This record gives sequence, structure tokens and C-alpha cells, in this order.
Amino acid sequence: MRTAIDEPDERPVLRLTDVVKTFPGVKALDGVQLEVRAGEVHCLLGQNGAGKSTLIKVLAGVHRPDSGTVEWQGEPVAFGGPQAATKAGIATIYQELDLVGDLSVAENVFLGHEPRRFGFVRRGTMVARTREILKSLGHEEIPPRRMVHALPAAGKQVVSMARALSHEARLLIMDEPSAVLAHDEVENLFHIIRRLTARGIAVIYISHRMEEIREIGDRVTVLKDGRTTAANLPADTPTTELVSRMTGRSIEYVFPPRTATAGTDDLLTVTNLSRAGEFRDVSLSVRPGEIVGIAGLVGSGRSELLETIYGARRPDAGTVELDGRRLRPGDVGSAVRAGMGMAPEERKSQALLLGEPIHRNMTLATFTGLARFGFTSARRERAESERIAESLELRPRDVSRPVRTLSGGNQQKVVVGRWLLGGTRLLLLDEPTRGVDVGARAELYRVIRDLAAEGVGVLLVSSEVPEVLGLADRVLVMREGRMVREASATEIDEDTVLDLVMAGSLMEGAPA
Amino acid sequence: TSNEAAPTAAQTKAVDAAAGGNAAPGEKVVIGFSAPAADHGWLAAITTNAKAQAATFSDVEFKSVESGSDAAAQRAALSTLLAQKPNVIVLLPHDGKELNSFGLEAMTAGVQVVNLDRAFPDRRAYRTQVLGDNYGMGVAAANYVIEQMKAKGVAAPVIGEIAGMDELELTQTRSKGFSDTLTAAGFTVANRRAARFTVDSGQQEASQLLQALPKIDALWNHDDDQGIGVLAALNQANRKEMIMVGGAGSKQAIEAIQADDSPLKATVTYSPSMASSAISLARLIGQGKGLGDLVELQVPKEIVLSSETITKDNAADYLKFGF
Amino acid sequence: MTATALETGRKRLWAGESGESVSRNLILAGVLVALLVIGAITQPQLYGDSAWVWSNVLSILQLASVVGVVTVGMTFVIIGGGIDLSVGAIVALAGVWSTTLATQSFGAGGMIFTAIVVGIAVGLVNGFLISYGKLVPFIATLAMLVAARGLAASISGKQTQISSSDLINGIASTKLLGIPILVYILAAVAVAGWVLLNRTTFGRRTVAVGGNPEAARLAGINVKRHTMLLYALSGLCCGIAAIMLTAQATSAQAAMANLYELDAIAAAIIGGTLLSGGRGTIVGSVLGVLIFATITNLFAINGLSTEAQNMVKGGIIVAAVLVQQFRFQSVTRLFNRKP
Amino acid sequence: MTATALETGRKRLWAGESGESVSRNLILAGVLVALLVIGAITQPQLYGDSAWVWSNVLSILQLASVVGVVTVGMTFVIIGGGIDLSVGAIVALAGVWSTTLATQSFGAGGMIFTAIVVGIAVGLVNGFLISYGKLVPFIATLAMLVAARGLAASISGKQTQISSSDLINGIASTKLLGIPILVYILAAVAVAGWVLLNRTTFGRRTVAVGGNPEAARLAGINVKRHTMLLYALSGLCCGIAAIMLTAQATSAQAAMANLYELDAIAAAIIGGTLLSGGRGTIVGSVLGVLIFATITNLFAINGLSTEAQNMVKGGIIVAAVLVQQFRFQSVTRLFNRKP
Ligand SMILES: Nc1ncnc2c1ncn2[C@@H]1O[C@H](COP(=O)(O)OP(=O)(O)OP(=O)(O)O)[C@@H](O)[C@H]1O
Ligand SMILES: Nc1ncnc2c1ncn2[C@@H]1O[C@H](COP(=O)(O)OP(=O)(O)OP(=O)(O)O)[C@@H](O)[C@H]1O
Ligand SMILES: [Mg+2]
Ligand SMILES: [Mg+2]
Repeated sequence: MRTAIDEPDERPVLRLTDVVKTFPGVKALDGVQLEVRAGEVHCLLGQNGAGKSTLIKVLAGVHRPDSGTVEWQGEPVAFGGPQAATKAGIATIYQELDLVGDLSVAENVFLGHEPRRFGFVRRGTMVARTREILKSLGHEEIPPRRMVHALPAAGKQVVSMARALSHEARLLIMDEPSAVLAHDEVENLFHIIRRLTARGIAVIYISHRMEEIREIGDRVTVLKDGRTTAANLPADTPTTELVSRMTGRSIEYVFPPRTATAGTDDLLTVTNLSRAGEFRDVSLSVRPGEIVGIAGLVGSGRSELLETIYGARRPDAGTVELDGRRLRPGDVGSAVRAGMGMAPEERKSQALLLGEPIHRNMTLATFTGLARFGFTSARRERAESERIAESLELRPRDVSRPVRTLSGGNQQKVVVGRWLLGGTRLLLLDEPTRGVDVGARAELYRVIRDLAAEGVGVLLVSSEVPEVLGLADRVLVMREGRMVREASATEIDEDTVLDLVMAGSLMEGAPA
Repeated sequence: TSNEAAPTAAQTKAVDAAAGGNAAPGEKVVIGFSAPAADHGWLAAITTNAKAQAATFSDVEFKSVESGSDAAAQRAALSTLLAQKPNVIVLLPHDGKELNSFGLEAMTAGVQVVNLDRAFPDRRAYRTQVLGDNYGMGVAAANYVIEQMKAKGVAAPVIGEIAGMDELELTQTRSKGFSDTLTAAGFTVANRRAARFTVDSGQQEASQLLQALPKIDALWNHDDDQGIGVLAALNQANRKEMIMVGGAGSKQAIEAIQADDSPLKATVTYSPSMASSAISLARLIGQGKGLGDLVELQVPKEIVLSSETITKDNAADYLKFGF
Repeated sequence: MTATALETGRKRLWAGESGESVSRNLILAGVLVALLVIGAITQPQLYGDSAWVWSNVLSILQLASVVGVVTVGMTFVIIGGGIDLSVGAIVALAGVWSTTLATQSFGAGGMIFTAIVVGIAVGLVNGFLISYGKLVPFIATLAMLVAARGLAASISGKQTQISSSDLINGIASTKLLGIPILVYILAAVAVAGWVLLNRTTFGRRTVAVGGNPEAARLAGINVKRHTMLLYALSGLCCGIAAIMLTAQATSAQAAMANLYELDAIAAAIIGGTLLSGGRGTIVGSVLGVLIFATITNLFAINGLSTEAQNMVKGGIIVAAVLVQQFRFQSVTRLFNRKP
Repeated sequence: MTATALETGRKRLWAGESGESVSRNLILAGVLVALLVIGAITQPQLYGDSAWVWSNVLSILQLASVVGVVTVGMTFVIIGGGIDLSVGAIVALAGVWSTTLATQSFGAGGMIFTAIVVGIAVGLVNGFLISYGKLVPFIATLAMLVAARGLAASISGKQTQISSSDLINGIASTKLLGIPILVYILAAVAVAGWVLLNRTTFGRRTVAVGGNPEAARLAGINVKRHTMLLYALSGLCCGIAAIMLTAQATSAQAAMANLYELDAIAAAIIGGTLLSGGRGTIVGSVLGVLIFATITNLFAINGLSTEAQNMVKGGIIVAAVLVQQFRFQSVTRLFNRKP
């Protein structure tokens, strides 16, 4: 067998020509060209809904293309299913984590191809091989026998990767692997990728974060509306050019200028808030029109803090006041009535009714206010939703579409849009741009700024330090459940924040 | 109970031409029939007996609607039957009180109603009732137990009872007859479990009753079909110390009594042959005739079958009635 | 093109919700008509008599009425992410309680009041155990099933209790404009249920709570209280059904409404309600109940034996759902055709 | 400290699975012991006799054996994301089919063979309708329940069919080393089920199919075929149970095994199986069955009336689950204590 290493010439291991895939009502792929060489990291760029995930599902044998050819190691192939693709040497880490919570780490890694004898799982072998793979990934601290649902998100990501590596893959596809990872974790991921490519393994890497592409990518292919708009660009192509290929417009990946002048009286006052095992003695305040950003590592307790302020969790100690009035602890309803809104971390599981239309999701927190005598007003709800959809530049604009059919960025707009409807005065945002593309990101930033300009207070949690620094007026840094620093955004720089934030490994905080 | 489905000839009765005028084919009578869905031997025998009896008459058109799991379903089935305007409707209601209103409705509509087994409280709701004697069954069973205990000289016997479906009123009536009679003799029921007229429930309840009563002198089981399970439980627990009395009078039970090799010493009848009688009466009602041996010109308003006690001595006579 | 399961699933997702449920219900209506046509074919002489046909339709509606009312409540519970196995038992308990001699002495008003209060109270207990006791709905309502039937048996002393109120009994025997009052009650409950589900904040909360309880909670909805109310609503429907069933039987008994839970759940699911919550329609559920009632009627007029009935019934259920499933796509297309 | 629902959820997540299910099962065992103690307190004279105690334990085990076997199959189906409402009907059909005169003429071997083949065949039909017909499991198996009971009634002519095979009947009456064969069968099925679930690829894939079917599919597991096999497995268990029940009753009948579906589902859920799939243990399910059998026994030896029995039973179910739920945390802590 010829391996790519023997052939330093530029013959691609994978070549896609004119691949088309239609879903009812949508042409997800409309003539895609792609060419991947052995040993390279090939980045796929594109806005939300451009067709990246669909493309890799075609490669992974999940979807069958309507037309076009896929050549794998020089031969045209048509995979009948995911197993055929893995057999051929294509392993995939999907965007939606594809793990089974009630199986152990080792069982997840080897799901579907367990080492076995007469139908019995050879558990010793399986655990040993899992440990090896985890070690090669630099994560020997993850116990192979631990149930996957007991792992933090980053740990799950590692397990997904371990699963992909458990096959003898020649091509590894990663769909937004860094979306749930913190800064140091991403570094670790790149380290692993470099080791793999050194062995001649090709990697297709999808991410919305430009810096990552620049750091790890060799070549870039850009998709727009299911079509390849640029192929095999060098990874150091200027951002502006990449963005214009992605969007057809030129959007600056920058933050809109600060205009808001924060009020003087505190809108939100949090005093000595604590929850055992999550955070301790947190005090903070947000003024009207002010954007306060919280930086910190994954697991530092920021989401818990936000949820506790919002009343979704009951604090062990401490108080939350809005406009000087104390909120009932552990009661979301009273927080919402007092004018708080939250866009939670996991939009699919925590914020959306996926099967329901956009307008019903938008009005989920406000339909009671729009109702008369308990009777809802479909007309007013639609009109209001359409107004918000317009101002958020939601795509599609048709608000009767089920939310499930929207791309991630647009789903996020629906979640944020929900709080633009009522009289929200304080907005809590937890990772508002996770998995959101450059264009939509810029729009979300603009929306957040506009809100602040209207006097809404914003408390923002993000794992992307530039985002916190670029968007917030004031920055708080959290580490292991404590506030370790507070500073004006102009006084602090990225390196300082990273220094403050760094500590610990993935399994820290998990019981041994 | 038997493995063959056909009713024994004895449970139906071709009216003898020599017996009188009633045998001769008369005016054509359309008889509608409804009984609850049969899930055990006795009810199954009711339907087969009715059908078979109807088949013996050349002047009877028989329309049967079988109807489901509860009174509401039976009511719906009966209303479709009523809409077909038969001359007489013979029905074994799920519950007499629940279907009383249907009886009234049918009688008002000019259709004669013959109630089988489960009495209507309202006398206007039926033309004739053919009833088994549930209370009498309990009395008969108790009397047999008392007699045996006295004969054996047991002063304070431990008496067990395996009832049928407890939510049915007829089960309550049977148990009341049993305990009333025992009380009068100074005895009491030590433990009572309710089964569901099915063999497996009979086995299960009996096995638990045996646990509760380490020694039993007498045991009454309401239904011979579930009695197969009760006997199995006795056998499995190796408990033969008691005398057992059955109920209804299945062929299987009568044979066991005759063979006298199990604790089952007697059974008190509640014969499904009443369905055959009801069909015969319905025909006569439809034709405006009376019962040959009675002086009256019309069929009487109510017939209550007596519950007889089958023992080893008279088992041979009853064997042909066993279902 | 080979349509894989996923693809079919996806297609369904893309159909606008209202279009989807409308076409789904149209198919159910089609099944219903087909069943009536089968009746006409197998019993031409009966169907030749138009008076008989009308009375037969009424008898189907009457048969459907009690289960129909229960199913409306069940539909809310299932859409809200729960299940209520105790409905039959609640009907029995409410029926028995409202026909004790003591209650009957207060007249028809007292009986109705009692049935409804008992229904709501038992529903609240279910809801409380599920919301605040955090019991799985299946277990909580199964326990209630057992307990409520036990209580009903002990109240009635396992006797059938005759209702001597002419007013109550009249509900089943009186007709208004040729249509029995029972049918009006079903219609009223169904319309009220439809309005409640589709036009009120309560209905919206129900869909949200069943579709994604965490999202509902974070949107400020009191999920626990709402869940309690859903079971209370189901209890209320059971109370109404208890009165209807008592009127039909002119009596009540601890064993009444046996296995109504299965009938109601099956009707709701056939009607398109997702067992996992978040989706369902009242129209679909009522059509589901009517289909079951029509099947029963079909068997009765054809004099089928119970065992044959059961075998065929199983087949019809499967066929109805399959037709719904596979015809679905094409009908959906009609409704979603772009202009 | 006030523990909110979310918190409890979180804590549970961090508890390793094995610790979790072990502690859950310990609590169930505790409930079981508590029930036995209540028995001893209420009936001291019976419990004074050690021979009686032993025979009572055996009688509880025998009572549990048939439902226990059915529950093992049900546990697999539920873990795999389904539900099987037809188990009782399958037991009845298999029992009736294996006791026809024709089948009995082949002797005990023929009867066992027939029961098992009928069980598996019906299970396969269920599985086919669900996997390939894409029917909701609830509807498919409900239809099967109705149809299989109908078929059983028509095969038996609604008569009780006596088993005249001493070999079969001996299964219920013979003891080995003082323990009835039925109990050995339950033990064998439970151990086989445990091994299958925990030690084979089939079992691990069952968890995947129920816990995250999309992930299972992406891992190359044939989800449809696996689902079919799960229902066939449940059918197999029903076939075994049919023989056991026939042996106990020395006969079979279309109405036998009435409502076993509810008993089996309730036992599995009390035993910690998630109704939504992806989690469950065989030990828990068997403990659940034993708890129910012990409750029945407790009522019998105390001579409680049926209605009182039902009321108390509902309460005990709720209490058992509540105890499990609220004690859970503290016991979990014991198991997850850091060294
Ligand atoms: N199974 C499906 N059925 C119907 N439409 C689909 C399906 N999967 C994807 N789509 C649609 O196809 C288009 C491409 O989606 P895809 O998930 O490939 O985008 P993406 O580039 O991965 O976006 P993101 O960056 O948000 O992950 C979108 O419009 C999406 O809504
Ligand atoms: N499922 C869980 N169960 C128990 N403790 C948890 C769980 N998840 C996280 N924790 C703990 O709670 C604290 C905060 O975790 P979390 O990951 O929510 O923080 P975060 O700052 O919001 O991170 P992220 O960037 O992922 O949002 C950590 O101490 C972590 O160990
Ligand atoms: Mg994607
Ligand atoms: Mg977080």
C-alpha cells in the first residue's frame, strides 16, 4: 500500500468534485470542490449554515450525495454508512458530541468496534488500549472506566477525539472541536494535531475562530451557501479576504466602538454570593448601560454564578439585588419579572424549543405580557418577533420556521432576541458567540452594544478573552470559584488576563 | 372446563316434540344476544350454550353481539343490536345495575328483554330474569363445610376462601352468603384472597393463602376454573390436610370429585346451562307461549336457579352438566 | 432516491407545524371515513336505512364521549411531558364518591360538585408527587391507579351504587335537537381544550414545559406549578367523565372505566401527540377516540366474536398509524407547496 | 443546606455510575428487608417458626419468578429506548399455543420449543413494526397486546387448556436442594441477563442505542436490527415465562398473565431503569420484582382486604421511590467519599 509519506508529491488523498446534497427545501451543498493532502491540516471556513457539517457528514458516510464524486486515495468511493467510511480510514469528530453518557470512557471510545471474543467484550484489552490512546493525547488523567456523563465538557471532547483515533485513520475530520474548549485546552489540541500530521495523517479542521486557523491550518477552503468560493488558500490569507469570500461582504472582525455612557447607580448588586463547590464570596455590580465581562477557565464557576444570579440555582449565602430590591433566591420567575434575562450556555438544551417556530421561541419569556386575560395574541406575537428578526438580521426572516432548521448563529440570535421583546434591563449572556460565525458574531456584538446604549446592563461570560476585552467596559477575572481581579477593559490586556486565568488541568474539580 | 370447545349435549336441550305444543315450530323469533367478552371457561360456556340452544330451533334467528371489556362497550354494542329491532334480547350484563337503563330503553322500544344472571334492579327493565343464586352458592358451600367439620368433630376450624374478581358485586354476594352461614354456625373465615377467575391468579392467590394459614381445615374457592390453579397450588405446597369446596361446577371439577384423589370434595353449582334456558324462554316469550308444565299462559317474570351441591355421591348425575 | 429514516424525519421537521398537524388530522379523518365505508359495505341493508345510520353515528359519538373527555385531559398531560395512568381509577373514584347515599342526598348539583372536586384533588396529589416529590409520572400515577381503585372499592363496599338522580341519569338519555347531551359535553370539553391549548398562555406553557422543561424554566415559567396544574386538569376531565359514565350506567362502581388509561393514551398517540412531550393536538386526539369507537361499532354491527375483534383491532391500529406515517409525506407536500 | 433539583442532578452526575447503581440497589435491598421486618412484626407467631420463614421466602421467590423473567426482558427493551406493552399477551399466547392438544402430543420438549418460538416470533413482529415500520413502541406493542390476546382466545376457544405433561407441571412442584426449580430458572435468566448487559457487546450497544441512538448509528451500530433483537429477547423471556406460568397453573388460558406489562414496567422503573432509555440494571429490576412480591405476601399473611391492600400498595410504591430519591444523596456520598 502506498502511504502519503512515501509520496511527498502533492497528490491529494481526498478529492471532492461538484458534490451536491439537497434536503427538502434546502440545497445544503451545491457543487463543492475540496482537495486534501496527506499530512496537512485543511481548514474549512464558512458562515453558519454554509454547509460545512453537511459536507463532512457526506465524507463520513452519514449522508449520501445527490451527485458529484468523492475520490479517496485515488479511487472513487460511495460509502454506504458510517462504518464503511471508518473502515476506509476516515474518522470523524462530529459537531454535536456523539457520546453515550451511561457508557464508560473506554466503552465510548470503542463503541461499535469493541475488542471482543465470542461476543464478550474484552474489557481489559479495551481499557488498556483506551489508556494508551488517552496518553497519546496527553490526557492520562482521564480514567477509562469513568462514566462519560461524569466528565466535564472538555473531557468529553477528548473522549470524542480518542474515539476517532481508535480507528486506524488516514483522515481525521474535526467539526468545531475547539468550541467547548478553553484556551489551554486548544493549545493541547493543536499539539495533538501536529503529532498526527507528522505521521502523515490528514486533518480537516472546522472552526469559526480565525486565530486558530492561522495557527494550525496549512490550507483553507471557503464555503458559501453550499458552494466552494475559494479553494486551497494559504492559511495566512488576510482575514478581510477570507471574510469577504465567506460572506460576500467585507465585515471587519472588530468590535463596534463604545458609545454607551454607563449610569451611576448600580443596576445589579451581588453581595457575597456563594454556592458550595462552585463559587465563593462573589460580589459584583453592573450599572445601567454597562457591559461587564467575566473571563475565566472552563470550570471556574462562571456559568453557575450567572445561573445563581438569575435564580436558576439557589445560593447558599449572599444576596442579589436589582435596582436595590432584593430578589427571591432560587426563583427565575421573579428575576424575569424584575427585568432580568439570560441567554444560557447551551442554547439547544437550555433555551430553545427546537420543534417550535421561531416566533414562539422569541416570545417564550414574554407571551404572558402580550396576552389579554390569559388569551395569547398570535398577531401581536408575530409582529413583535418579525420586528426583532428584522433588527437582528435573522436568516431566514420567515418567523414561522421551526428553530431546529436554523444554523447555530441564527439560533443564538433567537435566544438573545427573546430578551429584546420585554422590558429587559439586565441581560446575562453565557458564551453568546459559541459556534457562531464571523458575520453573525459581528451582528451579535452590534446588538449587545446597541442594548447597552439603550441603558440595558449586560453581564457577559466568554471563554474568548479578546471578546471579553473587546466588548466589555469592565472585566472581572474568575478562578476556581473566586473573583481574582477587577479592571476596566482599557487597563488590562490579553496576556494579563491569561496569566490570571491559568491554572489546573482538565480533571481538576472532579472527584477522584 | 374441557379442552374441547363444543358444549355437551346435556347443556342444551332440544325440546322434545312429544312434550307438548312448545316444540312445534311457531312464529319466527329474532333473538339478539349479548354477553361480556369471555376470558374464562364459565363465560365462554354461556355464549356457546346460547348459540347451541338457538341452533336447535328452526324458528329462531339468532343475532349475537359480543361486547368488549366494560359496561360502556356492552351498552354501545347493545344499542346497535336494538337498532336492528329483534323480538327479544337476551343479555348477560356486565353489571345488572349498570345496564339497567338499557333494559328500560329496550322495553320501552317494545323489545322484550330476558336478563341472564345479573339482576336488573328495576322491574320494568326486563320481561324475565333467569338468575343464578350467588348468595345461595355461598350458603351451600358453607353448609357443606359446616356439615363436614361437625362430622369430623373440628370445633374451631380454620376456613380459607379464594374469591373471584373482587370488584364484581356477585363476588361480594357469594362471600356474604358464605360468611353469614358460617357465622350462624359459630365459624369464621380466617383468611380470604380474591383471584380473578383465571387459573394463574387462582394459583397465585392460593399459594399466598397457604402461607398465611399454615394449617387449613376447609377452603372454599368460588370458581372451578380458577380452581385448577388453586389445586395446583395445594399440590405444589404439598398441602392436603383440608377439604376444598369449588364453585360453578366444571366438568374437570366434577371428575376430580368423583375420583376423590384431591382435597376437592364438593362443588356448588352455578351452571352456564342457564343460557340455554334463557334462549328457550326468549323464544316462548317471542311467540307468546307459556311453560308447558306451568298453568300460567305466559313465561314467569323471574326464575332463580338453585345452587346445588355436587359431592362424590351425586357426581355421576351432574357430570353431563359440567362445562 | 432512497429515503432513509433520518431523511424522512428531517422532512417532517421542515413542514410548517400547523400544516403538519392539519394534514396529519386529515389522514385520521380519512381513516375514520374508510372505517364507516367498510361498515356500509359489510352491512348494506343497515346502511340503507338513513334513520339507522343517523342513530348509529350518534351511538358511536356516545361511545366516544366519556373516553373522549378523559383523552382531552390526557393530551395536555402528555404534551406537558408527563403521563397519567390513573385516569380510569380517578373516574371510578369520582363516580363512586358522587353516588354514595350521603352525596346523593345533596342532589345532582352535589354529585357533580363532588365528582369534580374529587377529580381535581386526586389530580393535584398526582401533580404534587411528580413536581415536588420528583417521582417519575409513570410510577406516581401507577401508584395512584392502585390506591384510588382501592379507595373506590372501600367507599362503595364493592357494591354497584345506583344513581337515583333523574337529572344525572338524564344526561345520558336526554337529547337536544336530536343529539344526546353526552355528545354536547364532549364537544364542549374538546372546544375548551382546543382554545386552552392553542389560544391561551396556559397552552403555550404546556408546550414549552413538555418540549424543553429547562428552557421553560430559564424563560421564567414555573415548571413545577404548571406540571401540577396539568395533572389537576386531567383530574378535572376525569371528574366530568365520571358524571357522564355514571349517567350512562345510572350507577357507579369501583371497577368502572377499567383500562381507560390505555384507551386514552392510545387515542392521543394515534392522534399525533408525541409521547415524549411538546407536541400534540386536541383535534387529533378526538379523532383518535372516534376511530377507536368506530372500530368497536364496526365489530358490533358485524357480530364479530371478541377474539376476532381483538385480532383485527390490533391490525387496524397498526395500519392506521402506518398509513399516517407513509402517506404523510405526500400530503404534507400539498400543504407546503410553494406558490 | 437546601438542595435544589439541579444540584441533586449535578451531584449525581459526578458520582461514578457503578457507585450510583450499587447504592441505589442497596436502598432497594433495604426496602425489601424493611418489608420482611414489617411482616415479622405483624405476624410474630408465624415468623417464630423458622421452617415457615424459609417456606415463606421460597413462596415469595416463586411468586416473583414468572414476572421476574418477563422483567429481565422488559429491562433490556426499556434500556434500549423502547417499551413492550405486549408481554402479558405474549405469555398468554405462548402458553395457550404450547398447551393445545396437538402441541402437547409432542411432549414437554415440544411444548417448551413451541412457547419459545412463539415468544420470539411475536417479539420479532413487534421489533419489525417498530424498527422498519417506524411505529412508536407504545402503539405497536399495544396493538400486539390486543391482537395476541385475541389470537390466544381463538386458539384456545376461550377454554382453559390443561397441561397433562408431568415434566412441565413438575417445574413448579419439584425442588432441588430444597429450592423450587422455578427459582433456579429466575436466577439463571437474571444472571444471563446481567452478563449479557454488562459483559457483551450486545449489552453495551443496548445502552448506546437507548442512550443516544444517533451516536450509536454514527458508531456503525445497526440500530434497527439491534432494536428488533431487543424485542425478540423480550419475546424469548415471555416464552420462558409462559412455560413457568403454565407449570404453576398446570394449565394455560387466554386471560393468563393479565397486566404483567404494568408489573414488569413498574418493577424495572422502581429498580432504577430510566423510562427514557440508556440506563438500568438487572439487579435493580429483580429487586423491584421481589419488592412487589413481598408486598403481596405481606398483605396475604396479614389477611388484608383487597381494597385496603390496594390503597396501601400505592402508598408503598410512592414511599419506596421517595426513599430511594431522598436517601440517595447521602448513600451516594458514602460511595464517593474521597480517601
Ligand atoms: N438534515 C437536514 N435537513 C434539512 N436541512 C439541513 C439538514 N442538515 C443541515 N441542513 C441545512 O443545510 C444547511 C447547511 O447546514 P450545515 O449544518 O452543514 O452548516 P454549517 O456550515 O455546519 O453551519 P455551522 O457553522 O452553524 O455549524 C443549513 O441551511 C442547514 O439548516
Ligand atoms: N456536572 C457537574 N457536577 C458537579 N460539579 C460540576 C459539574 N460541572 C461543573 N462542576 C463544577 O462547577 C464548577 C464550575 O463549572 P463550569 O464548567 O460550569 O464553569 P464555567 O466557568 O461556566 O465554565 P464554562 O466555560 O464551561 O462555562 C467547577 O468547580 C466544576 O468542577
Ligand atoms: Mg456545523
Ligand atoms: Mg459555563
